Amino acid sequence: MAITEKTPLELGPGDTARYVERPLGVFTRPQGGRGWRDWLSTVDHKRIGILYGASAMFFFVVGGVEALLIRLQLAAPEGSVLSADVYNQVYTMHGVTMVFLFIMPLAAAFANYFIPLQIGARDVAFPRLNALSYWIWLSGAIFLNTSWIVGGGGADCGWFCYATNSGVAFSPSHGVDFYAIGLQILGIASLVSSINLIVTCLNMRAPGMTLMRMPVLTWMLLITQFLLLFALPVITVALFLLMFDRLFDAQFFNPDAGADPLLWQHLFWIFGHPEVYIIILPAFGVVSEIIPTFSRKPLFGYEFMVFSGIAIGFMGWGVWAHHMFVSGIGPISVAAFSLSTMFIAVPTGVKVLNWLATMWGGRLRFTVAMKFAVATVAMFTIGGLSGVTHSVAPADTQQTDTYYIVAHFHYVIFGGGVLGLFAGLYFWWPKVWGHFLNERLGNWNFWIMLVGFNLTFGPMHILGLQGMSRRIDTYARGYGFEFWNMAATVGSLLIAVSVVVFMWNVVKSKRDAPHLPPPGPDPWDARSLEWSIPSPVPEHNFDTVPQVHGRDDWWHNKYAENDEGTVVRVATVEEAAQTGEATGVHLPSPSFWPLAVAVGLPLIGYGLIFNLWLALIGALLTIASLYSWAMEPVDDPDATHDHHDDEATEGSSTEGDQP
Amino acid sequence: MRLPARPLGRVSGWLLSLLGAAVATGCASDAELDTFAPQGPIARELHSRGVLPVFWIAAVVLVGITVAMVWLIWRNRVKNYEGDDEWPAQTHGHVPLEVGWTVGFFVTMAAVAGIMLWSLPTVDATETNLMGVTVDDRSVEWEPTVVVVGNQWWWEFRYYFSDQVDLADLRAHGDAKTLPPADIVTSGQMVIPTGEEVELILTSRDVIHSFWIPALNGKRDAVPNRFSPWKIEASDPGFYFGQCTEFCGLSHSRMRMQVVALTPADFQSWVDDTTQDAVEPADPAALAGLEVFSGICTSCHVIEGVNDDVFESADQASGAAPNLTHLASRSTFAGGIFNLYNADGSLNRVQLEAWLRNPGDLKANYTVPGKQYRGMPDLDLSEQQIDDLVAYLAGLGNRPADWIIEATQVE
Amino acid sequence: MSDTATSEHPEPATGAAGEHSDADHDEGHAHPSDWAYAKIAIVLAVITALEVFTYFETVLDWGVALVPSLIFMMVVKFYLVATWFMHLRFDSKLFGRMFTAGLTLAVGVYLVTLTVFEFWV
Amino acid sequence: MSAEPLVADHGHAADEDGHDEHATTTGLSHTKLAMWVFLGSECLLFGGLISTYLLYKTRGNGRTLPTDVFDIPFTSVSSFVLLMSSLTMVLALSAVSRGEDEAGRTWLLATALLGGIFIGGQVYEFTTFVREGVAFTTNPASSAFFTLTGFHGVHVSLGIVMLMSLFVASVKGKLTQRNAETVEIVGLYWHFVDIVWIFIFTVIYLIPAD
Ligand code: HEA
Ligand code: HEA
Ligand code: HEC
Ligand code: CUA
Ligand SMILES: [Cu+2]
Repeated sequence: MAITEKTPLELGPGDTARYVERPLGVFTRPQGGRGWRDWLSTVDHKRIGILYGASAMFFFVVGGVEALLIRLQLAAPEGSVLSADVYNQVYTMHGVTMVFLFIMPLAAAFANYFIPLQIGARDVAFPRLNALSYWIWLSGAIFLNTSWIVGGGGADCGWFCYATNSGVAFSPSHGVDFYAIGLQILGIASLVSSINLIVTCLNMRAPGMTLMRMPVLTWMLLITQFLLLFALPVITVALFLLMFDRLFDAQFFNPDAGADPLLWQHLFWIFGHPEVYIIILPAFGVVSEIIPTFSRKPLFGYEFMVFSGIAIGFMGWGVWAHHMFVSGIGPISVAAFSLSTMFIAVPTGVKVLNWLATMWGGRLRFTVAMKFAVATVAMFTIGGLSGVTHSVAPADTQQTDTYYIVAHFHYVIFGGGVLGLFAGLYFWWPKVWGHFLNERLGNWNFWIMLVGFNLTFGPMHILGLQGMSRRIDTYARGYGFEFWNMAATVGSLLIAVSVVVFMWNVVKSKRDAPHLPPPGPDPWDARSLEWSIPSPVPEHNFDTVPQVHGRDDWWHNKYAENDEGTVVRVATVEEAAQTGEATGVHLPSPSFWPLAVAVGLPLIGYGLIFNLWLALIGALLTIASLYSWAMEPVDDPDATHDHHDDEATEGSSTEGDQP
Repeated sequence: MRLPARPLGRVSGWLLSLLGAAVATGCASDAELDTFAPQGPIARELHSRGVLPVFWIAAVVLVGITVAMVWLIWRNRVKNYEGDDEWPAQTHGHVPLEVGWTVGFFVTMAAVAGIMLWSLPTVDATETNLMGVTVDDRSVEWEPTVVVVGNQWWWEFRYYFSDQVDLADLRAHGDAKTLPPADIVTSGQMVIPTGEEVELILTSRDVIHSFWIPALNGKRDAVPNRFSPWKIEASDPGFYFGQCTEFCGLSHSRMRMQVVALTPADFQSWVDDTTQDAVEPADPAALAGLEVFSGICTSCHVIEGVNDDVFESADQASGAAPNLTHLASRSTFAGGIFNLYNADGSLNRVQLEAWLRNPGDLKANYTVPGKQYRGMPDLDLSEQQIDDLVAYLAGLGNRPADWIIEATQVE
Repeated sequence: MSDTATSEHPEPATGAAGEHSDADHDEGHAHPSDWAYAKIAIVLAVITALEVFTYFETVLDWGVALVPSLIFMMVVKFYLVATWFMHLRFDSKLFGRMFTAGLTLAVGVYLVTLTVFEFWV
Repeated sequence: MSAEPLVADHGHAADEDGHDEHATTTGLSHTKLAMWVFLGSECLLFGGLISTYLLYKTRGNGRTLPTDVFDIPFTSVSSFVLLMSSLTMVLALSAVSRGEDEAGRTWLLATALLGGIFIGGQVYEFTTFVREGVAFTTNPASSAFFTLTGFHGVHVSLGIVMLMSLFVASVKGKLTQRNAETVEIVGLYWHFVDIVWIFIFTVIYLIPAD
């Protein structure tokens, strides 16, 4: 327990000698190195970001294959690719996988990697907790997917898993147990990381980096963390109630005992609506970095961008029952939630117009990243506007639970979230890996994805308005659904092709990299601090912690405006950028304990489902690891390699705040 | 008489072009669930007041944004930016502009809000429209009301003429599993009089379902332990398709229902027929069928006149199975997914027999012995028993009118 | 919120002690004496006694005032513990903001939920 | 679960500007800020549980309700005990930060003890309830009641574990004036759990069921 840990409070120069005790347990303390083991014990926010990103892309393929199965089943009427039972599992796991195992961790990858860089910090506030978040997330993700093998099938209740269908009587396989416990584990991971990143943003900004100078990506990610912070406990409650009902015969959702199934819906959507903004705000942030860079103009209306982000985050708390317009909550509630929902279009519209205004009068360079970013704005607008048509509650009674809704949310999630994050991948790839993604393949990737996406989800508007319900494993001939379903299936295959092109691009651009000129610190002539340091980013991020003088500080290190308002270069990138050659920078030491703690949690999960003894073992493992963690000094006294302690005290004296 | 469903109208047209999809050639002619083809006053008002105006606003905004964007791209694009080192004027923002568009959006959304408030009563407000109905030679003033009960995976419709119920009664009563006895209990197909607003009271006996007849109104969930109001109205006699739209487990996709709207006179004769008990069959096969029914099927199904006074409860999670008293007077069975009659008007023996042979083959269900069933189990009937049962079931009630049978044939 | 990162603590991490001399952030005014804490505790005890007192209706019939006065007493207790024992009075406003953000959100969201369930009628 | 940031990890990486380990942007400690942020989040957790109970408190399914078996005098005593543990907690902090280790230990122990009495009372309450026919699975009201108070009980128990760890650390001489902040952070958690109970005591126990 950390409370016995005095290191953070006492460790100062020369103090290390007092820490002679070794950590408990069988491990010797990892020392940091180059091998794969180093990835297991890393506490470096950049590596953790990469881990998040790679795992997220893996689950994108998993969720994508599930999506393809859905589309194959629905390509023609009376499809027989999947049985009804398997279909229900597949679409549920598709939703859960895409939301919790793909897009959230991909956003977390950006948050981990770039928040510290954009605010000029060496790492996050709690590096080991950061590792813990990742490992817990991964253990939850694996746990959730093992239900296919050991649970008698995936959850089959839909991603919002309404009571009473989620009860044991109606969902007898263990799928829903895995859902309840798996999401709980994922929730712990996100909660811990949200606290960590909030403290990082508030407390670790470089000198001069006031809140209103933070890049908009960091801002949007910060808002996202607040949404997570407050939304996760709500679904935690809901999941506990569900778990207690299923495993311990509690009566929370048993209508025969007088319970009200709508309780689940409220708790789920109180979480669920902020969740959709958790999905979109990081992409908004990404777009807000890319459009100015490639328009060669500062972001138009920075303050309005920030405040509309805050407004969206805030208003997102008052609209949840728009998912329950037809559930029978009464006309007054319906009207109130309908009204509150509509007005979210105002701050969102402000964002859209500010992006357009940024492009206005700019010199637009349509790199692949820019193409993705602009497409994000366009596609999101379509999805947002269909959202507005749902927000008119009476109209929604015709739309809800049809493919029109499926169209809406894929336009905002895929057209907004996924395209946006792909833009980010192309934009920051050189920063992370030290080489570009191939632009030519990138163009193929972009256009196939854009066409495929519209071909997949565009027809769903029509299908929905023609009356096709969602979550149906087949449809009969003769309702007029055939043509557009086939179109959607073809489209989804195109998306798959585009994803394969992306993967090929990853491989190929890495292979080609040695023969191409390196990107250098700032290949796009960009604006924020991460571009002032070498690519790939050195382990210690910044040689000297930058002193920030204004918004887009890095850009202003390169350029100035003369009296006529013309931009003149004042320094080349090479002159202005840091070299990354500092040595002896003090960095947090790696640790295995976060991983060990994370391993215990799924054991508790399996134990709750199958055998309580196993849960006990898991709990003991977790507790023992937590204690070992607490006993382990933050900084390893035995570490000898560079970048650590003793040298740090020397090295650091050469630093200081150089303005 | 199959009402010609209108193909999706103008709106899907613009959606299409905007989404860059091909011309709307694939649009169906048989769109029975089309939400853009309202067939009753409620749905029509909902459509014209609630749906279309907001679609138009959204369309205008979308066109505006898209045009602006395309123009910006076209105007400001730098085709060959290798080596280009020019910087445009560095504008940081413009407060009046920001305020301007914020207000603009606000005003637009206020208009949308107006649309919502204007159309909300079209789906929510109810009127009192008493209608004379004769039941057992007694005439009653009936406020057209149907109690709609969702079950996995079929709908039950209950009509109360003698002891009429309203929402408040049922809410006070509280339990969907022991509803007060009704004059008519039917399933799969709801029969309503034309020109009357019919109030629905929705509930469920197991999980949440959602009742939706797109041509007559939007949808409303049937939630266990809750009673929710809804209403529908059909202008013309006709056959209106619906689909359960809240995911309700394994056979959610196979949980459908239809509304049969009859003129008040036809409705009255339907009431006359349907309030009768089942008649004792004369034909020997049917009599043998009754025998089998009384031995096996009565543990779940009720046929009034056969086992309505001894029936206790079905082996079902919902505690109920469809009431079969007038099975033959419906044109579909098993959650509205199979035709009970072929296009030529003959009984659809093939599927009915297959149903009795093993329902799970036709419609996925969950009937593990020893657990509570969801759906009808395989009862291991012999072919002889099946033949007898079909003979018996076919005589339960009058065959529906030809136009109904015709309209039922979706494929 | 101060944005300078250069405050010089002679002795780091003296979170609770009264030795903060720098004035550029509002953490670390001298904390109250033990006696002050004890006084707060006495007030809390008295309020609790009053609260429990309401339970014995035979002594005094509170009528419609019962629920509001119970809520009021609860809020006072809540406030006293948060501001004194948890030092919100003395500490940086940022802490209080983080907490009240969660608190207000929780109260708001759940009150609305209960209202939708027609809890009050 | 173990979502509490039990681990006072510290961002050394950022503090590395050579002369001042604790130079954070706001001048506030990471750990303390993290604890407050976490407590903000906990409000929504307990809010959800409390609302669930309020919604269900009269739903007895024909069986005994928790409100039928409440023993207000008994609960008042244990609530009072918990309330007073906040006093001992703050006194412990005050002693540790003055460097009075001995007194600090006493107050820490007293706090843990009072917490223990509260938990003991809760265990007793639960067993009598079960005997009187209100068990976890009896009805929605009882499920909600046990879940809410059980969650609170688990929080108190975790707090006791932390207090005892502090106590042990202090005995070993590892808890000194310099890391009084650790005591303060545990204290914040402890007081929070106490104010949750202030809320529960009024809203669940004292306000009559209808
Ligand atoms: C990234 C995720 C995301 C985002 C950002 C949104 C954004 C919005 N959503 Fe969506 N939504 C989902 C994800 C998302 N949604 C999901 C996943 C579901 C289904 C869940 C399920 O059932 O499984 C859903 C379902 C859903 C419903 C319930 C439908 C139903 O089931 O019946 C509703 C109803 O109101 C709704 C509305 C909105 C609105 C009004 C917005 C607004 O925020 C949109 C605002 C944006 C714009 C309006 C466009 C840009 C603005 C302008 C160009 C300005 C000018 C515009 C005007 C003046 C009109 N959404
Ligand atoms: C982030 C969120 C997200 C994303 C990205 C997607 C992406 C996709 N979604 Fe999904 N979807 C949801 C979130 C998401 N979805 C949610 C929340 C639901 C609701 C679930 C519910 O109702 O409970 C849903 C439901 C849903 C349905 C409705 C199911 C139903 O109601 O019955 C459909 C139907 O077509 C669908 C399709 C697709 C398709 C075709 C994609 C495609 O874009 C997928 C593209 C990805 C790929 C195609 C992967 C390709 C990669 C490969 C194949 C590589 C091959 C491998 C190697 C070379 C190694 N989704
Ligand atoms: C254990 C319960 C059970 C038994 C026994 C049972 N059924 Fe069923 N039956 C059901 C259920 C449940 C349904 C509705 C299934 C559905 O639509 O998914 C049903 C549906 C039907 C239907 C279609 C009814 C309609 O209105 O659409 C017919 C016909 C039918 N059963 C006939 C029989 C006959 C004949 C027997 C006896 C040989 C029998 N059932 C025995 C439970 C049962
Ligand atoms: Cu019933 Cu879906
Ligand atoms: Cu929403």
